[in-house]
Amino acid sequence: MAMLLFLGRLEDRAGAPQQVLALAGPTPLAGVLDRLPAELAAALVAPGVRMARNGTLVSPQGLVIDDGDELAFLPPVSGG
Amino acid sequence: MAMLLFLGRLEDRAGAPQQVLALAGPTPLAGVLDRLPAELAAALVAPGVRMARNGTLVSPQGLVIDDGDELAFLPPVSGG
Amino acid sequence: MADVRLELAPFDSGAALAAFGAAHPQAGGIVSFLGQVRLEGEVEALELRHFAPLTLPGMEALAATAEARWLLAGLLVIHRSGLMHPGDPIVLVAAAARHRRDAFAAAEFIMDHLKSDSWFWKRELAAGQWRWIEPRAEDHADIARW
Amino acid sequence: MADVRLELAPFDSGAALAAFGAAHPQAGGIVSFLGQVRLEGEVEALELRHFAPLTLPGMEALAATAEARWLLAGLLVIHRSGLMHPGDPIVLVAAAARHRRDAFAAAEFIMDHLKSDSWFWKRELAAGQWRWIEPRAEDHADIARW
Repeated sequence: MAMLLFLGRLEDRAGAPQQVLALAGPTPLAGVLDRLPAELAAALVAPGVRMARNGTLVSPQGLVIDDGDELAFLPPVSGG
Repeated sequence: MAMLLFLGRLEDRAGAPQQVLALAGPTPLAGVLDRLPAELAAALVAPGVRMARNGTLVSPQGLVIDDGDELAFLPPVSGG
Repeated sequence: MADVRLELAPFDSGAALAAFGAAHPQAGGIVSFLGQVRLEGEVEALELRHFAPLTLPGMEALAATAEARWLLAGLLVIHRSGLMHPGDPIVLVAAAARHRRDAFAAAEFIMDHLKSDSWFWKRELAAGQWRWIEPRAEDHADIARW
Repeated sequence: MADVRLELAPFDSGAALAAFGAAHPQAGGIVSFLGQVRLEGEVEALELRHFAPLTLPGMEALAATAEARWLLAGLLVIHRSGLMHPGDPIVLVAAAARHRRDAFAAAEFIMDHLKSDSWFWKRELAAGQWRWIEPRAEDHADIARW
């Protein structure tokens, strides 16, 4: 199982701050997004949204999510 | 009588923060300075020293001191 | 060396600043910035969310950058996350330095970066509705100065 | 509108700043500068002398200039005169503003002017000898910025 985290306004889009997703095995980002509602999936890869896998910023290019991973979607920060 | 005030390092030159001077009547600045030791008089009109008569900054040009006046000599400030 | 804290509950900014001042008697000058939730309009509450793996490390990296750039005797950075109400402190930055120019520059540098590119997401409660705050162009102009 | 004080005895800078903060809940941001007598070398004491007819009026005029130049919600300027010892506060400036840039600029402007062209004369006691402090070229460069 992987844990998806939705920060900031993405939480409203997702309807929850997090979501658990059962994965059959290592899954490319596109495969993860396919499991979500299309509108949410589009918001998660909109310009300015960054991703962190297990707490480390990563590029979406070539990103593969494995069982036990946490994938956070970070929209543009509003700052402190 | 007039009161002379010596601020900052001019106090050390004068040997006191203030000095009372008996005046016969309205006296030009030069006449006041003549009553003081030459070295002190020179320090009081050195570049950067400003003067205040009765609490108001005045120009030394044409300055006349009268009985009851307070004349303060203000060397360059060291700031707060 | 800097004291950097992410606070999840209200903190006493006066006590924090007093302790910082007492810890730096040799500094000569201390510049501080205190940001509080504004008492204005219909805003009833403010909430900041953070992302633990990035937010505090980002603040620590920012403090280290300031310490490398200016000659500081001490640096304190405290930022709230969580639910806040008008008057609550959000952020306290204090920089102690021998030369006040260094302290002013470091404090303003840190504030500009905290306000624009630190890992916080903010929402406001007004008239019973929560609304996420979007990034402001002004904030990005602020950090372009550095 | 500004609160400007010439203190002839030690003052509690923390209490003054706390009171100022409490008085300006709508400000959003408060920048402060606290200058203390440095604990260094052989300096045992510092004395500031002022000239009553000019010193406080000069501080008030400086505060009014800052209030005219930046949009401030409040401004506090406290400066000591008299005998001080290491750790004693010399000066506290606090500026409250909606926009932090205004608060930073006003506080730094006031400090630069207080440090260079306010009506104070300063001497230090070291190794049992009092020595008058001369103006510093650096201070004049500071105010040329404004």
